[in-house]
Amino acid sequence: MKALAKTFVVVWLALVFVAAAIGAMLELGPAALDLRAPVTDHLTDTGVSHPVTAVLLNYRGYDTLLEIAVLLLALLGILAAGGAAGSAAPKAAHPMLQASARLAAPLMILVAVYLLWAGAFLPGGAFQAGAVLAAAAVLLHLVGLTRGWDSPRLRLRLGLAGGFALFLAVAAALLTQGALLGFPPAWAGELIMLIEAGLTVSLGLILAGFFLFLSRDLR
Amino acid sequence: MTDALDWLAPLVSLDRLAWLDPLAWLVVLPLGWATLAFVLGSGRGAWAALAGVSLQLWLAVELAGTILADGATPPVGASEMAAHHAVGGWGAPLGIDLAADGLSAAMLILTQMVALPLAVYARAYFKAGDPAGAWFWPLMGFLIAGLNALFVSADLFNLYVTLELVGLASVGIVAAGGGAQQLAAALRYLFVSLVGSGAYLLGVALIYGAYGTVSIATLTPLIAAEAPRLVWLAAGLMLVGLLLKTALFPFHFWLPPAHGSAPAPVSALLSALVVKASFYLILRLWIGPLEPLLPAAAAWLAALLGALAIFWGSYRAIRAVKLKRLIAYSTVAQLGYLFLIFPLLAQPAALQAGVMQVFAHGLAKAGMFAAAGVMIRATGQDTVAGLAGAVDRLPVTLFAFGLAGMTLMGLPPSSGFLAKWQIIEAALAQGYWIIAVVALAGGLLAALYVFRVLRQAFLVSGADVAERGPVPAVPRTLEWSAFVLAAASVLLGLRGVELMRLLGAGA
Amino acid sequence: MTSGLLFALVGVALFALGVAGVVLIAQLPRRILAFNLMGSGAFLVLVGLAQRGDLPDPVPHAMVLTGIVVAVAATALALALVRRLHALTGRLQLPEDDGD
Amino acid sequence: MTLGLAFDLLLACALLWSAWRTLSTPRLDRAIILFIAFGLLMTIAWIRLSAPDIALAEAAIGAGLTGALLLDAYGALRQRKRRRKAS
Repeated sequence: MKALAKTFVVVWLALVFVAAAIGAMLELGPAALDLRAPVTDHLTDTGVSHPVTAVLLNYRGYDTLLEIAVLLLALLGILAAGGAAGSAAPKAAHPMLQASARLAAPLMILVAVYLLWAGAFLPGGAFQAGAVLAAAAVLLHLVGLTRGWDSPRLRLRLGLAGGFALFLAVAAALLTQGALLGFPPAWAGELIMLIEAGLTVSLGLILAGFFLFLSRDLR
Repeated sequence: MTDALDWLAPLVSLDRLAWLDPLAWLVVLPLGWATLAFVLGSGRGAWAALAGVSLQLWLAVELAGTILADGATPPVGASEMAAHHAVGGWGAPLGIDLAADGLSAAMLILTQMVALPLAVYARAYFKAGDPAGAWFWPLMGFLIAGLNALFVSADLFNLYVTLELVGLASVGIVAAGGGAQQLAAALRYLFVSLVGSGAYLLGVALIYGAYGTVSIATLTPLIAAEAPRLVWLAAGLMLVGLLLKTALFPFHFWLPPAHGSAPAPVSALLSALVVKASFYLILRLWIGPLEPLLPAAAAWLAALLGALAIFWGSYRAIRAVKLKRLIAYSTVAQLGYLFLIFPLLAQPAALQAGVMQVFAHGLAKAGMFAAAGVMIRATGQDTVAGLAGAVDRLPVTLFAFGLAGMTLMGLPPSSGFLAKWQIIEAALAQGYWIIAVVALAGGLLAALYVFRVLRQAFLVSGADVAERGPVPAVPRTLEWSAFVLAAASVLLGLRGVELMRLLGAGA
Repeated sequence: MTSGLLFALVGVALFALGVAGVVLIAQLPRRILAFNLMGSGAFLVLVGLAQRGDLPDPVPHAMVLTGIVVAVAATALALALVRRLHALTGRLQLPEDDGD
Repeated sequence: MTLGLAFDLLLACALLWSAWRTLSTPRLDRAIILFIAFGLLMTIAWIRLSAPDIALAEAAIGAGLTGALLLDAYGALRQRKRRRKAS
């Protein structure tokens, strides 16, 4: 009975909210400010020519810095939540599958490098590239070519945190020169590419870690 | 000779160290030592944390000093803030701005002030190889970084990211190395946290849609000039989401299990600081950009919920069987006080009272949870009944618990007294005697649950203690860091003037 | 009506559906799905409402990219906790909290 | 009514329907598949909103990675349940 009342109240509230929001949205006039013009006006100073990448890594690069911290934090939470030690020994898949995975993995790394490079002027960038790298690592694990990760050794920890550490180091170095993440226009392109390259590797490892650390409890 | 020492001058004076902008470094430093602690590996990084938090405390005090020294400081809540840093050099609305006024500076000082003794405490609490402490230091680092980032951000979307940083870090340390009960508490907390920040995010999305910017300083005059209906909806979404995270009655259901089942240093961090972060944001929006939208009824609704929180939280604390549950329910009650100030905000004294209560409760509750951790270690059980006769073995800890209790009850000369007295004074000055009555009643109820614990420890004979076998030794560091926190909560009452000045700066 | 406004309206409905799901559904993996629907709804509003005049705006695009990454981080953490809870208790629901 | 808007309306209905079914379908594995389908529909929506960056991220992370995480978790849960029954 109580559950039914709760359902009724929640559904009713949700419907009222949707109706009110839709009504308010339909009568909304034009926005007071338009950031499209300033984004394009300063684009030459950002070091990249793709506006979304410029916002993501230069204008609002601070959001992105904290967002990578969130990702690293989620991985830390997964590690801290624990589970039985000892990595899962994966079942070896059919040799044909293994062979095709062996073939696909380097191709996926190539795709990741392309996505990273293209991000400067086309849709793409570190996140998409990192996701492809992670997919390659997970694929190798699924066909039984690599083991799940148990507790991260120093080298893996460096890889997981390296991209973020590099980003933070660049941000701090620029802070001593004036502003946090205040890229000088002459160097912005190179610095952003450096940060994105570091992030791609670390993001690939972190996203892969979401699977490979969890395979611990899969025995 | 003086020339030879000239090079030292920039290291001493912040004014000449333009690159040492405390706003940005207060975020960069904890992120840095958190990453270092992660790379160092499981269970390591305590020293990095201690050094980092000490430096941050110095930076926060410096920041407060610059704000106080600046005579022409605009009042708290104005869109123009005393300290300011344009990230990326762009400036709002294109870039993200960091900004701080007296309110942010006060929150920053409290955060580092609570974190430092707790770091000392946690180092002694988590023995080597304890799974709950394996990744405590990097998690704590990210938590502190998130809190600091939240207190200095002047951008609504950036604030969303900091909220998520704080939320996920808190869930991570609650879950760390835990059993089923702790995991369940962490999950419940996670869902609440995600729904809360989700509602906040939708509010931000609607605001961006309506005005085309998320910079608080840019938005404030725009909202004051014209607010379409959608913006009211956005304000409601943001505030409800944040209230959920602050655990205001009736959204408090997740707090007692989360704060009650985590290890003691974690409970202390969560109760003292994390719930205050979302409260700070509510206050910041309430006296800032959303001010023109909020009718008096909204302030009274907040105060009503605050009053209900005081009564319900105290009632549950008085009846609690477990010691940490008792303290967690006391947090629910003490958070209620923070919302009593909303109908009084016309007077600057109300804001001062609210922040004083944030400090009083932050320090006292951190001390109380730390003391409870010692008691649980020493008695081997998390119950009030198990404390019988504890006074013989843990005099320092019980003294600490008593001091913290004094602050919660609001006895002079503690900071809790100062906070409650100011609330009552502001209420009576504006003719709202009902708020004064609630504040007084809350103090009496707090006395009931604090004395319940003390009575058990002091007056009930611990005759059965011998039967439980040898008593485990508790490191002295634990007892004394709990004591430092509790004593600070009382002593702050004697030094409250500086804090008041910080909040009244320019007003 | 432009595509931007239309998808913003859909976003509001998705958000409400997601929140209702998180609040009402007891099965934990399903609640994680609901949370993701809620997030997608908010993202659609952020982008859609900003370009109700049909001109794309790169600022909310970047914000949504940030938001998607935060959402996947939260999802991964939530799933890890659910799996751990299931390993310990064999259940996919939160045990009732007795409040004490 | 233009062809583009008609397509958008169809897409909007498909989004809402798949979201609803994700939460209401009784079987968990079905729900996860429906959620992945929802993610792919979102990808199309992002393309319609001229946001190719988000479309890429949604396909790779939103639908791809999240979907894979969910399926992985589902597999692990089922395996454990089966083992629990066997012992």
